[in-house]
Amino acid sequence: MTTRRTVLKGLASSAAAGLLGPSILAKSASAATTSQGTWQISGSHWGAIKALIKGGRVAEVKPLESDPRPTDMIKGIKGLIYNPSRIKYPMARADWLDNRDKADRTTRGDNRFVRITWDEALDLFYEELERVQTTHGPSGLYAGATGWRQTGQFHSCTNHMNRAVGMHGNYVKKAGDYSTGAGQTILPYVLGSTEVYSQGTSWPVILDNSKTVVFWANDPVKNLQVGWNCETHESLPYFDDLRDKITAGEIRAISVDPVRTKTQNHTGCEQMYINPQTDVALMLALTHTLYAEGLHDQEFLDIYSLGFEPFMDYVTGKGDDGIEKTPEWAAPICGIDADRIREFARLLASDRTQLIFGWSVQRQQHGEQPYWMGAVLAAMLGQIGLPGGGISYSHHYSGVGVPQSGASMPGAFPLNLDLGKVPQHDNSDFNGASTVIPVARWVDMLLNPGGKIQHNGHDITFPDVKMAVFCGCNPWHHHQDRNKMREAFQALETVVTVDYSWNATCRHSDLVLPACTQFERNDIDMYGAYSNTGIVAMRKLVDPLFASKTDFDIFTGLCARFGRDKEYSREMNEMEWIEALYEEARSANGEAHPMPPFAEFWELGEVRFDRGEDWVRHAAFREDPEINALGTPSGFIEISSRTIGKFGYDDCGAHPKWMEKLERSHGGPGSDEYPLWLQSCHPDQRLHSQMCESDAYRETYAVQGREPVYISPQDAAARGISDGDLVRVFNARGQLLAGARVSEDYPPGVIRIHEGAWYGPEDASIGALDTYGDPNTLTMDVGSSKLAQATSANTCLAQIEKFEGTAPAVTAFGGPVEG
Amino acid sequence: MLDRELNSQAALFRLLSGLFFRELTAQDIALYREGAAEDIFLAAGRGTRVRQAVADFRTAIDAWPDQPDLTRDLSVEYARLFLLFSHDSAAPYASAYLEADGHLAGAPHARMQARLAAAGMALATENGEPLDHLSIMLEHLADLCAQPSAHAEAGAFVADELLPWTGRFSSAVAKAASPNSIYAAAARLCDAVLREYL
Amino acid sequence: MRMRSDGSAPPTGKAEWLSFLVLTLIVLPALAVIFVGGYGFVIWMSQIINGPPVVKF
Amino acid sequence: MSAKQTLVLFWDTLRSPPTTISLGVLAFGGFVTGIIFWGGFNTALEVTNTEKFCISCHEMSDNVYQELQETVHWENRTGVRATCPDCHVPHEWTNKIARKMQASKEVWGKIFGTIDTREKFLAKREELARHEWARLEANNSLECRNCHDYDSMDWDAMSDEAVFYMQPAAELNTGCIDCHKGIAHHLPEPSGDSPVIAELSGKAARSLSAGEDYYAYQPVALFSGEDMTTAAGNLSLGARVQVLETSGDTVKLSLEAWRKNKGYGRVLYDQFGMNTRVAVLEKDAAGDDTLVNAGAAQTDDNTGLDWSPVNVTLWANAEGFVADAGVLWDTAAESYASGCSGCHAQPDPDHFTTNAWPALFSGMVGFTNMDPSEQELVLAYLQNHSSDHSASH
Repeated sequence: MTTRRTVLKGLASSAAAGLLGPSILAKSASAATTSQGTWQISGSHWGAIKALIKGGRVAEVKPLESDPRPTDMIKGIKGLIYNPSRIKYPMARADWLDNRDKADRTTRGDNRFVRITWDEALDLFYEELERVQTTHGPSGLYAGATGWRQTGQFHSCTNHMNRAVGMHGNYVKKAGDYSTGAGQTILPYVLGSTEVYSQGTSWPVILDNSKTVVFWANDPVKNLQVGWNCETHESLPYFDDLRDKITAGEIRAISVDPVRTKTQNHTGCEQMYINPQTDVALMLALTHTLYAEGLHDQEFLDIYSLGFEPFMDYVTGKGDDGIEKTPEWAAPICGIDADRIREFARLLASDRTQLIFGWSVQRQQHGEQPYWMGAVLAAMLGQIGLPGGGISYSHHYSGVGVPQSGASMPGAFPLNLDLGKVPQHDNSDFNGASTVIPVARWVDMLLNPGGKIQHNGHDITFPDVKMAVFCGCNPWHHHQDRNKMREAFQALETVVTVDYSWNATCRHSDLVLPACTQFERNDIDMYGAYSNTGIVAMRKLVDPLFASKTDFDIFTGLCARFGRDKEYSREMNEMEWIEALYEEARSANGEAHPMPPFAEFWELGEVRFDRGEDWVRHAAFREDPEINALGTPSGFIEISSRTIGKFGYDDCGAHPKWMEKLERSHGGPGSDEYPLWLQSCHPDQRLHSQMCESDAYRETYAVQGREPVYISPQDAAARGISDGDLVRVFNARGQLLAGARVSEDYPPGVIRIHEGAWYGPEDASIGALDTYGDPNTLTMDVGSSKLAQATSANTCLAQIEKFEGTAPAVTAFGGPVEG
Repeated sequence: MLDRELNSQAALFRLLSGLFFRELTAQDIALYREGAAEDIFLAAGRGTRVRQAVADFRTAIDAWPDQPDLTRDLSVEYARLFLLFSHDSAAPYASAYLEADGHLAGAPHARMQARLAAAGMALATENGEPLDHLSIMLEHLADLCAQPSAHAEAGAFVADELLPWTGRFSSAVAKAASPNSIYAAAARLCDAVLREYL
Repeated sequence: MRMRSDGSAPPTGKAEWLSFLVLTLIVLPALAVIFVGGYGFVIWMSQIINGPPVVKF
Repeated sequence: MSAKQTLVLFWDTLRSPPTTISLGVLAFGGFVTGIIFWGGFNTALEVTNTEKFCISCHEMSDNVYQELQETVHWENRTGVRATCPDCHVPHEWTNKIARKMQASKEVWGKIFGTIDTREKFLAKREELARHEWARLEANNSLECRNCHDYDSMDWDAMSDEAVFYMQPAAELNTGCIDCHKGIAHHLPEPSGDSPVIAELSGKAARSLSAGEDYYAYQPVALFSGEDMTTAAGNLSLGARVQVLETSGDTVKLSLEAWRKNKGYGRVLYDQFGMNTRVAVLEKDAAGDDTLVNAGAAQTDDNTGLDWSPVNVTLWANAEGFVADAGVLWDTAAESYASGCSGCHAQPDPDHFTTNAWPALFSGMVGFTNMDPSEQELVLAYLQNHSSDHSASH
């Protein structure tokens, strides 16, 4: 019999033998398996799942039986694991590999990568950290950006990156986030808490007590599909109850929104159309009516708030601008009839009213103002702290409104160094620059080293950053103004990215390290980010694909480069960590919330706790405002804030104000040239940019392979666009291709492209046409105000035209090219 | 078929397997320039397609510029074609062409897993490559070729698992590759040899 | 020979044996227990005031 | 016979030389009784130092003894076991005698049935446990170390996790009980106390001295008078007080603070314009000029609220205080770092102002497993180390 050995023997005399190299197959003892497959449990942002593992691969994914409203996105999970866009091996940008900090940076994004080994990759990572710390000090390194990492408390990649890089040296960090930057900055001054991430009044309380529910720029039915931890979807059935109560006439629900939302379509609530970005004007007119008609609750204001008078002076025209904010004043701005505004004000004051704000309204220029005005409006209605009354800024997020069980949840892998340990380069000299910068301003930082901006009462001095590390976060989706960003990225000598798929951040990096997906590792997660409904075992479904590794392994390897891997891992492996996190929670829960021993839990796959008690937000404050004071400077609701007033900012003053935007549709600035308001809200069929690459699932919503742009029939007709057409959307900042979806849900002057669409420019040049449809190709990168310096993504105008000619191929994703 | 020829055929599949699995080293480049592959090409067959592909292969080698960064450039092209996956790449996986949803590690991977397990073989390195990678399949084919008793099985394997997609793979490489690319020639040669194999 | 304080007659042998036995079997053991106990009590009290004994390793 | 006569007779008997008994008999008799006595004394000491004696009363045998049997100190693979006195009775003679005398308290307790039911025992368990913890903390876990010794530990035989925790403890020569509470008996049911507070109670000031400053590590109940009958409020965690007088278990405290002149003035803060809470008073106490002495109001420019300085004199039990605020802040800093880094890098305390912290903290603390006491302590830490907090303490 001829063996592979004789093959080589036959060629031994020939030079050809040298070409064959080592064989990639070898004898293996493992016997053939004839398994029917097993169902394994895991968790995800999209809910708990069960996966059928057959022949070493995930054959099928389905939601956990107990999930009351599984999201359709579960269908995209397989495509995420087995995606052709997966990063297979550690890769380095060729030019950078040869020339390092002297490499040509203008060619970032041109895809000239070569494969390197893990050892080479981690050596390079370490050498670059070392070079930057030695040459530039901690102000030369930006490693603070974070995002919606994959779920799992142990492998949470943000923690791994921060701990490992922090073990080597200090670095520039970020403050705040893109989702709620303006809201989380203004509300502590007004309501004494960030509010945006706070547990809200329980849904049963709202459904039983509210007579009017207002969804202000809010689409919970869309957004509650995903959660920060493993999502339970327990909040979604309440929208069926709401629909029934609306049908029965027991509750009036109103959606204040230019667009007919998914929530509106689901519950059948009413719509109060409003011109984009004019919410503050409407709310000012509402407060004017309440005051003028004596519908406001003066007693509540006296006991629970401060600064009503200066604000009312502004509303009644006694302020600096001398303008009275009557409904007639607001009507042309908001596009709402003055009488309708009055009726709305009377409705709000007529009975128990729950205001529920979404987040997108604060992702605009002066995004602090609508949130502040919402609190003022709620204070004047006097129902804050009452069951089914007052205001919420979080009911669309991660199952807020489902009562909390009270059980302790497993902790996470430590983000910090262990107590008493210091970094390898224990250097805190940032050359006079700030150590923390507002996250949405980091591109300004790159463009303007040494520059100064104001932020929340401080001055920020931009550090001169030379190297950036990104891990499980995709700034090339979440930051605004892609072309400005492309230019800014040329300031960086080295960009290291750890991720599992070739998103645009990887494509614009110098060193790319493949992490495995959460489905290729063992982990543990809380079930319900706010409800603490239970704990879910995230069992490894398959081994890491290609040469990918867990974040834990990657960063342990990095720390080994400077001899601190044992300290990093505490000499515990994956399962030891998971067991330790579980047992810690188990011991904290004691007999109050019994949990089985770890081995039993791991077999069962989940543990559940008893449902928590119904709860009312701000009720304690209402009951005793002195002892349960708010966290505001005064402890009371601050309708006017002297603290903010003293900052002296021209774009965020001592009380909420109406301010014109740099760009505004419906007759506002810039609308003559670019008449359409581009809304880039949270997507319906992915989680930010996660799962956009899942090809088969993307095909279920893409139009001609491009991201859909939603447009009104009127605007479409005026431009000769039909549903399904390829269109070019553009403004002075950029241009993109998208597929038109003509929908009655959209009013004239409003278009929508969901954020998270992957950026795929035609080439590496600045201004290149984006071939898939990333809305941030068009958005504006300015701070919301000097207070929050948050993103202003929703202050954006564009024009749209039918695309003629040959469309360039989509460059955003991998995948087979049909010959 | 002569034993010697059989061995050369196995060697040819192993040569192609290596070409799609790892980058060319400076030593490989020197050997190709010396014509070290010619012995192996003898086993490639005599059909028009094969002869054309072999000629293209030689042209590609002759077209290599005499520059020190040739290895780097070839690695960049290898990575772009087979590792990066974008509009200008060609996935070397059967699933990418045969699975309706375009997911990797689909049914062809599962079938390969069963085949390899039955043959008592596994990937030699700690590597999570899906088993329907062209190189793994060619390596398996080389093993079958080296066993005269497995001739029929080898033929069925080529017909069932490789030919359904190697043509499309070859076109994808041709479309994405640079002019005179050794990878385009290799993909075409692979497809041609397999067609002739039957 | 010294006189007894009240000038009474010296004790008889029987009384002396009784005294001896009472002293050795009852009084002195009782005194011993009282002293040791008292010592312990003093330590206890001192511990209440100065805190429990501190041992350095 | 009068008492005086008896004493005189006794004295005479002692000082008169024997007349009928020989010196040899006396010496021999004394020697023999001495041996017998000492033997008896020692035996009694030994007998009362056995587990059998300890569990001869049902208080011990039904409660702690049963619990011991569930632990490794009762049954393990090496067959060595600890008995009650191994851990609870000092081995050194002087301290052992002191402990024996102390046991008179237990006899008292037995006679009057202090813990003669399970309920009474459970109610008292925490106090009893704290006595033992305090004793072991003071003697650096001497009784544990009679058997367990850092120097004799085989690090290689330990699990990695054990080494991770044990080695630093060995380096610092930490006492065993500091970490290993509740290893032989059940821990006291948490009386609303968090583990963090329990940890601090081990570091509490044992006695308070007049004229010194102390810091509350748990909510300390305040009373209007020495009779401790009228509740006046509670000190908040981290509050600094000066002890004016001590009287048995109670102390008279003075608190220098500020209050807002909106509402009833029940909440006291440590500095002007700073929302760092130090006490919450009952409505009556807050309005009582004899207890609360308010100075001239000043307007806080950041809010427009008027604040008055107040000097409050109240009574409290002499427990719940530490002498060094550093102890509080170290514990809190550790809680903060571990509790807040699950989702994000926790900002430095001085990244925000004193008045900004409550809002930020309350917005995020729901994601942690901190209990209310721990939350209060950590917030106090953050506020006391914020960007604008004066470094007075």
